[in-house]
Amino acid sequence: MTINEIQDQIVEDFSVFDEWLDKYQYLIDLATDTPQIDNQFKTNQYLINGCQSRVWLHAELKEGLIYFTGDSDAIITNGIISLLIKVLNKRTPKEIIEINLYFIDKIGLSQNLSPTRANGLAAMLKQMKLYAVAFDAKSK
Amino acid sequence: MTINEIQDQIVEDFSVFDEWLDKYQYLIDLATDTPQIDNQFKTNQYLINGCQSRVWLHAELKEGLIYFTGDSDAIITNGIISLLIKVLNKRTPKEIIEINLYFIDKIGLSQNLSPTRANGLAAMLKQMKLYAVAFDAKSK
Amino acid sequence: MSFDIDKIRADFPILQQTVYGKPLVYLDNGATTQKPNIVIDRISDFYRTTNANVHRGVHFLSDKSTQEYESSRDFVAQFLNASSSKEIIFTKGATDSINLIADAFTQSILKKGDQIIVSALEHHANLVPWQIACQKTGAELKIIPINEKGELIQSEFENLLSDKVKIFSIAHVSNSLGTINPVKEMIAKAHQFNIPVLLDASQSVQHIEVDVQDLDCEFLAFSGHKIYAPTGIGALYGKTEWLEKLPPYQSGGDMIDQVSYISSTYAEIPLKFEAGTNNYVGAIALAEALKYVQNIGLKNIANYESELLNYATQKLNEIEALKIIGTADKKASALSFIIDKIHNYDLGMILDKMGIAVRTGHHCTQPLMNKLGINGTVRASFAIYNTKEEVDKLTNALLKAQQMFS
Amino acid sequence: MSFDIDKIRADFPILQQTVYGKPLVYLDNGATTQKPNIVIDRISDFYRTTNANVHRGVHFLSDKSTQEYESSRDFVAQFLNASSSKEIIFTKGATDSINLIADAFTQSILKKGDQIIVSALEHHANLVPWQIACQKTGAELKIIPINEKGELIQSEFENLLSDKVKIFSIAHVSNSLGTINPVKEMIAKAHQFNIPVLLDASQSVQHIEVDVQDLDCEFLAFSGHKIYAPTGIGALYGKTEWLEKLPPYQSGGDMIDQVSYISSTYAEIPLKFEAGTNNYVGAIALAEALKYVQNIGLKNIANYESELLNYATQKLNEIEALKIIGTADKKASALSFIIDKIHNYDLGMILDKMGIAVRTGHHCTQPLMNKLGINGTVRASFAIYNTKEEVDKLTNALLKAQQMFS
Ligand SMILES: Cc1ncc(COP(=O)(O)O)c(C=O)c1O
Ligand SMILES: Cc1ncc(COP(=O)(O)O)c(C=O)c1O
Repeated sequence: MTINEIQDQIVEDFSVFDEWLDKYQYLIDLATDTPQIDNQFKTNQYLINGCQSRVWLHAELKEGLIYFTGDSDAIITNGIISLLIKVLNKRTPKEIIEINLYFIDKIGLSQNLSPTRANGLAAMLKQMKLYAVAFDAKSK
Repeated sequence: MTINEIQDQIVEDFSVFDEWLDKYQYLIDLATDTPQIDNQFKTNQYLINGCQSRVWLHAELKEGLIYFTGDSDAIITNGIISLLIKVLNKRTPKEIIEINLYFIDKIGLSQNLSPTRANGLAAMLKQMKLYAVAFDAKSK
Repeated sequence: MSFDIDKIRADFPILQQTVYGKPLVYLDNGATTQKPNIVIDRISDFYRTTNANVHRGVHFLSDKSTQEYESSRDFVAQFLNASSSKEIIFTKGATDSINLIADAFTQSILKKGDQIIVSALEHHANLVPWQIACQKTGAELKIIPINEKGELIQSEFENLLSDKVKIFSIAHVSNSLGTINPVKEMIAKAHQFNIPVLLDASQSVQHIEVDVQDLDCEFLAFSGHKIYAPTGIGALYGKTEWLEKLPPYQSGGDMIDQVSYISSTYAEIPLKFEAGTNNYVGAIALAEALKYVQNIGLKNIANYESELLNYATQKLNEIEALKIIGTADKKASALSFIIDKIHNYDLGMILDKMGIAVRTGHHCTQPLMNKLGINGTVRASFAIYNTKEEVDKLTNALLKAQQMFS
Repeated sequence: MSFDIDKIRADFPILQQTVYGKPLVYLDNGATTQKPNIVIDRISDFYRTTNANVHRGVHFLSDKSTQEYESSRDFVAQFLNASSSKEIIFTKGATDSINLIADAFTQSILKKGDQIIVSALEHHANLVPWQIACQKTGAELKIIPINEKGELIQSEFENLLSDKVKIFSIAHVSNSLGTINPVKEMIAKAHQFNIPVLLDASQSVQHIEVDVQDLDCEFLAFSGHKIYAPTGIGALYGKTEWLEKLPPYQSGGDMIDQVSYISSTYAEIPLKFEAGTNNYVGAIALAEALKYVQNIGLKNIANYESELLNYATQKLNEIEALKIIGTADKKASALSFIIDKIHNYDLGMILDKMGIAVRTGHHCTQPLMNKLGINGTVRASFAIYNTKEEVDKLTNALLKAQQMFS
């Protein structure tokens, strides 16, 4: 599926909820889907600043595509990571750098994108893009 | 005249003015009446703190009565000193300590009595009472 | 005055707010309190009718502003039962007040080999300034430990007392656990070694009676915004003889007496410690808030809030897997808890979606959380306008959250 | 937008006030400005609908407060044309901002033998902190002298420049004489010796365009209350590389990253410099005031006020025995004067009784007054809402006062 197809799919999945709590229940359920980060990467080096919960994120480049894994000690945060990875996983650095991420807004989580927000969605996204930029630079 | 007779007299003098400016004109005219402080006392020691203009005040005890002299580089302040001296001059320390000073209120200058007021009327009054207290203590 | 909760709630316009379509249940009062109309209006009215810079003017408005500012100082003095208004310095808040004292001690008192005592319960605002004072002077920081209930261990405190200690700085009420420390007794003990005491009253002045002469502390700090007043204003109380001997903190206009290009002499207290244009409108609004509190009466407030806290404690204790953090015998306002296997942050997010505002995390007491071996708590903190119905909403929301995460 | 003085005056409710039965003529804007309804209402509305402590919460209101606080920072950055929002620190006011920098330089840069340059025109707020920095470090304070018009003597300034100078701190506009200093050129000259420059913009941001990138100053300080915003808030601009290398000032919550009982690590800028609960409501109201100013347009404001100042200068010059103090070629807002044989304080009292609010005395520039050989001046200082009619009232009142004292 293309990035946008996945985004559209997520938007559709969320569209059935009109209650905030149901959306969060769904995020909680998604948490188990997060591609688990290898324990060796659960170190300060992979910790993302700016979240009230702890968030680790790891990325590696295999055959031109970026593979993300992550984890958090908070479940909702894990659900958010899971969504981000769904959309961004196994893409080229270029795709990630140029991405137009509209699903967050459409599912009503855009308030969470504020850099001041304690959940650090903005910080995670920034970190993912930084990985992409780094891999892109390396491959040149 | 008694203290209160003088106070009443001042109140009557001011009662003819219903304009603020006229009251101040009168204060300005009074300024020349201030019993002039001897130049040797125009020093920091006799300077009163808390006035925007400089105010010197001197007191001495002669035969049980306090004689005040004063000066200021500002004319209105001098007018106010003049009024105070009119009422308090040549009184016993005890009279000054126990004085009920109502004329300031009645002539509408009581706003000037606030300790925060830059003209230092409150500071002058305090200083005059301090002199009285000191002389009273000495004579015991 | 009796405690009329409906009337009180009506005084606070923000309580009529809804959040995600749900009525707001504001239980984050430890972070900041909401403001009654009377305080909000005082600010607007002042700007609409009276505003001018204080202390410096010959004109009518400047004089009126100055009078209102100085009578606000008088009121703060009366509220704390200080013996004189000049013992009240208006600051930006508790952090500013504590930094002022820590700086003055750094400049003029602390030396290598000296000691400073704080407690294990301190907010960062009453810890980091003393760490820095130690770094600058070579003094050493001593920490009074806590027992498992979150109470200071008095025998350990007594062991720390000695002639080496140059200041003892302590929270009256813990912001994260709610513990009310027995500060009157502790101050008396410190005085046996001539140790001056700074009381961080940030979490006490709004909840229980505080009388500086009765407590006999040398200094006391609090923030306006936690006692129904605006942000950007707070107070520092200091005993006259101490304020007179300590060096000034900031410098600029108003705090000086004479200035030449070479050097300057300082004004008398309290102005010595108030450099520049102070937040005089904040000070006036602070006095208005304190009047509001005094009208309700701190005894009434303490009774009402303590009943609320007991009720909440009992209700929350009924929730399985919930553990209250901080079970001191004497507590005020704050109720911290964790639920087994659910991150405090997850809980906070879900409560938020039900309109309930609580704080999560370390509450600016990181070392305390480390000590307790937890990464943080959910904290509900109560104020005069909270109700038992709100406690019930919290309880139900927590049960609901538990379901969601199971 | 064109400059519609009637509309502007209608925005400021206090201008409808009378004083001793006379309409208020407020010419004390150098001390503090009045507030437009839009700013007053912003404060009330915020407290009625949005208030919660910033940066720390997971809940809706806390998030909303934080967003409004941070977008206020963005707006201040835009207003000054800073290259990034993190270069903006919210402080209590100009005095606080200058003290912060003076303390940082005292802690980490200044040594015996170093020099600091200020000018003969400085407000005490930009003089005393540097005197104290010198006392603490052994550095030496150098003063740029003025000519008889109240302008800085540029050749003397150039003579003071050397590698020994570690900071140059200067007022953009003089609060007592109104002189606009040629700071852009002076900053460029200072940079030839790698000297960082702190600009005290307390009397400029509200009157003329200020662009930190164009001026290229390292730091800039101003107070909200002098630019139509509330008391208790101000800003400090600092270039990123400087803010990153300077040590923090106050310490407490929010400005730290990690804390243990032993030591702490600091947060990133700007939070490193914002300890404790900042005056976030003040910051939000400050941004509102700056928006108001930006909507009118600083070009328009500068034109209008300069016309007013010229008119007033011409009118006052017609008064016999009146002498204007400060006749620089470029001036803004402030018009200081004395009248032969009449004490400035006497004049101020009489003007007050005619409803005219001016400032008298040394205007927190005592050394400058001594230098000029006077005990003070009467200062009329103009803002956007003043009018030529008000200038006429001032002139007539002065003539009347002259009569009274003759
Ligand atoms: C040039 C100048 N600098 C600094 C200040 C100090 O400002 P504040 O008192 O608001 O801190 C003032 C205010 O009078 C000023 O005019
Ligand atoms: C116990 C305690 N001390 C100090 C502070 C700091 O107060 P402020 O942030 O208002 O300066 C707080 C506020 O959270 C507190 O709870």
